[in-house]
Amino acid sequence: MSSETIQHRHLPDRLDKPLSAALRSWETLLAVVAVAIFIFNSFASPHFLNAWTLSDMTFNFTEKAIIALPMALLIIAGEIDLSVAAILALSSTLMGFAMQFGLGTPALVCVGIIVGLICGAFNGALVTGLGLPSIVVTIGTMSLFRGLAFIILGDQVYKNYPDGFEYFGQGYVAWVISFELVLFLAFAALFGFLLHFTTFGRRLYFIGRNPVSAQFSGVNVKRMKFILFCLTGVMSGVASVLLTSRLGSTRPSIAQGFELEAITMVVLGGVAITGGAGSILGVVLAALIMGLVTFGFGLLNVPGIVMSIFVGMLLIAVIALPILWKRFVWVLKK
Amino acid sequence: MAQASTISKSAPALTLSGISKSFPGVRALHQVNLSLYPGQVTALVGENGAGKSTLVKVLTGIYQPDEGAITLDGKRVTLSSAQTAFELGITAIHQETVLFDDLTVAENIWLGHAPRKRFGLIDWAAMNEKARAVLAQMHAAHIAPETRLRELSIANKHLVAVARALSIDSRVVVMDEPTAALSAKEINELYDLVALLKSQGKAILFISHKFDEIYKIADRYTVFRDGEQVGEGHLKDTAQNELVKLMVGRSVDKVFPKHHAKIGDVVLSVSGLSHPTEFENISFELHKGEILGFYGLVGAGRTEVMKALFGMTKPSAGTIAMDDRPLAITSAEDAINAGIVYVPEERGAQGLGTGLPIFMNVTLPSLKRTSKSNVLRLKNEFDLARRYTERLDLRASSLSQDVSTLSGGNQQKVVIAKWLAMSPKVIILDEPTKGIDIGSKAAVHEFMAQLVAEGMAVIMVSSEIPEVLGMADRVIVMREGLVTAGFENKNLQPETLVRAAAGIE
Amino acid sequence: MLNTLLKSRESLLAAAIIVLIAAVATRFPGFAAPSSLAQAFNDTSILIILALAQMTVILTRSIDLSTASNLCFTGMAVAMLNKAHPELPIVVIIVVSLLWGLALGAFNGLMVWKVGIPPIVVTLGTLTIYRGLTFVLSGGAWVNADKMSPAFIEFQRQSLLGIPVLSWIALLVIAAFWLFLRNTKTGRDIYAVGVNPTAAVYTGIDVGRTKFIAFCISGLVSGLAGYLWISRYVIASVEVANGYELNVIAACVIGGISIAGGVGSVAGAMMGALFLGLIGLALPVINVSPFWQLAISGAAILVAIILNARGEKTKGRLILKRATAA
Amino acid sequence: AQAENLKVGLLVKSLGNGFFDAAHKGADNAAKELGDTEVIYTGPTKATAEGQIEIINSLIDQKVGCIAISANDPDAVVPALKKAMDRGIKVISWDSGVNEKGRLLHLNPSDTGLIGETIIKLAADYLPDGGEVAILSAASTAANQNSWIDAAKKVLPEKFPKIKLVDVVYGDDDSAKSTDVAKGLLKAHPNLKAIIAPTTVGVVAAAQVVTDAGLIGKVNVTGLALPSEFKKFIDNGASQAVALWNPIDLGYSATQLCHDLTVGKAEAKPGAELSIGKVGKIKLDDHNTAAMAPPFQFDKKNIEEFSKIY
Ligand SMILES: Nc1ncnc2c1ncn2[C@@H]1O[C@H](COP(=O)(O)OP(=O)(O)OP(=O)(O)O)[C@@H](O)[C@H]1O
Ligand SMILES: Nc1ncnc2c1ncn2[C@@H]1O[C@H](COP(=O)(O)OP(=O)(O)OP(=O)(O)O)[C@@H](O)[C@H]1O
Ligand SMILES: [Mg+2]
Ligand SMILES: [Mg+2]
Repeated sequence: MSSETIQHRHLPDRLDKPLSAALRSWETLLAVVAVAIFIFNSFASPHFLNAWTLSDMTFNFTEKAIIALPMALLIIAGEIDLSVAAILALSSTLMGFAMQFGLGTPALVCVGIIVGLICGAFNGALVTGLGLPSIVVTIGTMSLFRGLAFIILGDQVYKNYPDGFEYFGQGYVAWVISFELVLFLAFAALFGFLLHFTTFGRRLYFIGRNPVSAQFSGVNVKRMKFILFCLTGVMSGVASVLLTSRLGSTRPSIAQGFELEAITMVVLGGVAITGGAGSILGVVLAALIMGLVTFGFGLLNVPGIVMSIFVGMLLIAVIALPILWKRFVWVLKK
Repeated sequence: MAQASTISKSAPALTLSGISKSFPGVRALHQVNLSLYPGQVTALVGENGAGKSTLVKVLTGIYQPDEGAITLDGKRVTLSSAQTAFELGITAIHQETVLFDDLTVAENIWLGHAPRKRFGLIDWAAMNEKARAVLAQMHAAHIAPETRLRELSIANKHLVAVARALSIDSRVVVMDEPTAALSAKEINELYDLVALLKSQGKAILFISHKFDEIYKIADRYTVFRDGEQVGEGHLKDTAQNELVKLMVGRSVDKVFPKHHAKIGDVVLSVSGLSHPTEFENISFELHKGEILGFYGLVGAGRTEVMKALFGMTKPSAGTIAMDDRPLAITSAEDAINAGIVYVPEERGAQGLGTGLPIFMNVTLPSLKRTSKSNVLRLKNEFDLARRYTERLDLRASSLSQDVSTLSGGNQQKVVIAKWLAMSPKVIILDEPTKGIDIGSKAAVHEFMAQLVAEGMAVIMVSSEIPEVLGMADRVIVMREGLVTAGFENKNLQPETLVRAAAGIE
Repeated sequence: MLNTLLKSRESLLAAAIIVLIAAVATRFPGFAAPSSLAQAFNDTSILIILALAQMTVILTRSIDLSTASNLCFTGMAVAMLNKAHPELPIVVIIVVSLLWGLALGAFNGLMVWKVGIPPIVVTLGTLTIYRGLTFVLSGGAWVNADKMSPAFIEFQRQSLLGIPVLSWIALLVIAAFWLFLRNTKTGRDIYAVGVNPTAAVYTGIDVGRTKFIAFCISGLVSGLAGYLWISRYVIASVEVANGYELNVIAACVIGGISIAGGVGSVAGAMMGALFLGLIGLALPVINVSPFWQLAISGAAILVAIILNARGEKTKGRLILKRATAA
Repeated sequence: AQAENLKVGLLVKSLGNGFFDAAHKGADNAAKELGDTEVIYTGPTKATAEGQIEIINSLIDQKVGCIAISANDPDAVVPALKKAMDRGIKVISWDSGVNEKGRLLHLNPSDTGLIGETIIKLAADYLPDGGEVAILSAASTAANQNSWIDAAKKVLPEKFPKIKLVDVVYGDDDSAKSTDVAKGLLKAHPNLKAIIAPTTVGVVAAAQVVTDAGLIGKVNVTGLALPSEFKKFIDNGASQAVALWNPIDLGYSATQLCHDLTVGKAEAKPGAELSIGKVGKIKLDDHNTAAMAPPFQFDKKNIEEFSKIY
């Protein structure tokens, strides 16, 4: 067979225009939802459109959202970490423990982050080393890590953190712009870059879609997953520094239920729970939406649990609508 | 022969007319017609992606056609679900093995129509008994109905799939590339089975890319091209090259192109490679510009050896050296860095990032080259992907198409393109043309010839003797985890290979 | 024979339970007394039936995070019904709890089946929705013991042949699940869908519908558990069983139910729940500090899943004669 | 409500708790009396500090005049409350206190020492020969419970030498968990004579466990209980007597204090004597803490009457 007889077909890069694809994307939908809630809030409460109010609002989500960022990568890679809140509690406890020995603020931050790293590495080692499903492993470690915090601290409290420590959770970079918000946005940019513009991020999608074939293509799946668990641990440590600083004290019961909220942000942000799809922009928008909903309703003194109905419905609706819409269009075409 | 023609005049058991089926962006079937006659085997041929498997899914109620009519025994039917099709007596052995690893053999056969006791409860004893009977009828009594399917070899799993199709009194049996995963002995048993079904008056649709077997067992043929039916007739009136022409739109004369690469120095030398359970003491040398064939029956352990060379499993002993330097390969990454790449046997599960676009699949191992200090450069990626996919004549709508929507053969091309882009020193092709149409097969072989001409070394694992004889310079035969023979491919006879593979002296 | 017995997950777990009981008994002999063990079974009954329901869902490669919220919502509903109409017979309460739970489970199932949302997402949503609705229904108020009728509270405590009704209910549910999962077409479909969904479609099983049924069962049982829970702890509030869904899943995991679907047995789920329940009951008895209990149960979960994974590792194909002989 | 109305945020540990609902009633009564005050009754669903902080932030932004908090954690809410004070909001704590830095004053429902003594006395009164008792508390972080338990431990050796405290366990104010730990107590201490639960949730759970275990008459349950919730167990004999203060008065007093502080009628400083409307007067100690009233005991004689009130 000679090559002249073959007419090579030209393969275009893509069929649809990037812009129209972007307009139809999940992120657009989320942005519309966020704007709608924002407008609703401004009409519903006279106190909403106020720089300080908006600034206070961000505290409702920044710490959870900081955990949601690495969680998004982890879920894209087909894993999950339910132990993040427990890591946060343990790392806060050990920070408090270290403080008793007179460590200064920078050292305490290191302790918090390193404890997070160790916990993450422990999860990662169990998942990648023994090949256990992460949901199962982290159900176990969520009890273990928080349990360790209880063993260390019992019914006691660590407080009187050193001067300067309160800045992380209570400080403002400028005017109403809090340190937590700036840190979150910086991390969001960093994770966005990592996921969407680097080879690391690209490989993540492959791992999420088909880990076996990724491995057969030379991707070191175990190492990458291990790194992701460590990253999630580290970011839980960072969140721990923020929360501990914001509360000014540590008890082993802090951050109860953070894991499900962080996961809700990730899923609402359009990250496929089955792995292999999702974006950081979506997660950021989802975090913002959750902040807008919880704080906006809070201003109206709607009980938190009623807001959670709203968040739950939003989660289901925002995921159901595109599916139903596509189906509707398909039926119309026929 | 007179008998055959009277049968063909008899009413068709099943008729499809004007069937169309589209997926977003792809027209898989367009106004196709097909008739299946009782007691006859109709072969369905066509290139990869011609729409054969799609038709099977329409026939078995898995897909609903966009338009067209299906008539069974003169009555119009709607196959609203797989269950309906099954109840109407249409059974299929699908291209992908679709069985349940964690259920028993008996359940795999009887799921959905299991024998019941009082209150509609499943009668396990009766189910096992009946399963035993069906398996015995197929000369597969060695498979115990109570074993978990997971414990069977791939060939035996396939027999279970066949047993399921036989477990009801079907009118129509569809087989989508049933022999692709079987070895010679099992293939012959399958042919006997087809003959048996034929004699029972069932209408059989047989899909295959192997022309010799089509001519051996089929009575009629239907050819698909790009989702359309382009011809049908009796096989005895039609020569093979006519069929190929119908299929491809041109003639393919050289499936096994002669290659005249200069065989050079040893690139890869393997000695004493062993694994605790899969293989032992594997030694061979691979030269520059050489195609080294690995022949054996399915399950001989060739894939495991290749996986060890590629760093996917850990050998317990032995050394691998490249260009006389020892290699420590502990991961696929190491192997790729050393210049060894592997086109795996199961392309869906092991070769593709399903759900991701073609270009990303192609560039995955080459990211280091297309990116700048780990930052992606999309333009480089598209260029690279286009270069290699077009060279392999990939059939796709764009480079951003999801690979899982490609046909089997085209998926294989994506996997090969991915590795060609790496310009490796040694390329291992494990069953490279399994399930690939004749045109693409020729293209793949042509490519292998080009590769060795460029100085690459190729290991080709194949269970098809014509392919081995047509392409390999040397052949190594494996049986039960051991190398049993090695041959120069000069006047090598098929029987020699078969004997060595089966262990007959 | 011994080998296969040792390998089977259920027997490993049974052994672990016996070891656990024996260990506790060395420090506190009364724990191993039949009456005490019967009591422990009774105490674990609700977890057992929830684990069975959860298993059914997990078998289909799904997960139901909303069980505890369903339990809470249904429990509140029947408690309020009882408060408003103390004269209603207990049968009515049970039927209402079953139907109420079924409706909530069916909603989950419909979202999964008809809309095609991943189960974990749907139930993550309904986890908060159902608990929120409990608040809306009750206006946030609790229903206390003195607002419940004696029949409502006492039903599960009555003894039948020396065994409390609650234990009988658990035994009945265990038997029903065993029969259902093993000997009915739908039961086998549930396994098939989990083992290989594609193959299930090709075999004519409606995967979505099967998942729907699994969610309905989960809802039904969670509803029943709602009544049992409320009448057991004699208080209905929005906080009932908060976070309990993870205990239920942990019980399944310990019981060797594969989170990837298709693998798991009634005996496994039952023993997983018993194991977890026993740890919770035993630790206070042998005077372990309350602050150690969480870490210990976490460690126990990890050990159990590591052992399970060991048991699951296949040995390879042994194609070598030498390896086969060895 | 007019715009000029003074807004008081009555922030409780969690919504739905009968005790706090009663306090809400009292707060509304006070608002009605005062006329120009509006009560925002709010609280998280789950009794956590994080939940309370989110609400504190929203109260700040709603520009309430005063926040009256019963805290889930005496320390963790301090920074948020400080922020509130920085923005000109008066902050007091009541029922479950907040660290001095985070509030102007704390209104104890009763005297801590007195409560500690009362809960032991309730058990001791029915144990003339002494015996083993155990405490079933709320969360291990609950400030008020912890201080009462400490006070109780202090008076034990001198005043009740025959009573032996064998265990302190925590039910986290969760009925299921409280039930389980109460069961554990009975198993671990076969000679237990009384369970003291200084929490309205725990006491009900413990009484139910004792009833179920058929130990009525053998193990006496006592502690702090709402009469309306607990009447059943006084009636069936699982408990001889319990104590509590009037939560309605507590809510009423907190609201009164808030109002007076905000309009400048009162100032929170050590030694100050403040009026709490019809309930009377309180005197602040060195830590700006004051007790409202001594605990009140309920038994067979009076439970019927009080169960109709709260
Ligand atoms: N689910 C799907 N979604 C989108 N496109 C599809 C889908 N299934 C099949 N196709 C497309 O339909 C066409 C026909 O595919 P089909 O699998 O029927 O080919 P085939 O003839 O069986 O090929 P092969 O010989 O390789 O098995 C191909 O272009 C394929 O990409
Ligand atoms: N019964 C089985 N159960 C699970 N995996 C199997 C089974 N049989 C084979 N495999 C795996 O599937 C792959 C291909 O199997 P195959 O039967 O082709 O054997 P093989 O080792 O590849 O031998 P060869 O390549 O010589 O045919 C191998 O990775 C093998 O480990
Ligand atoms: Mg096909
Ligand atoms: Mg192979």
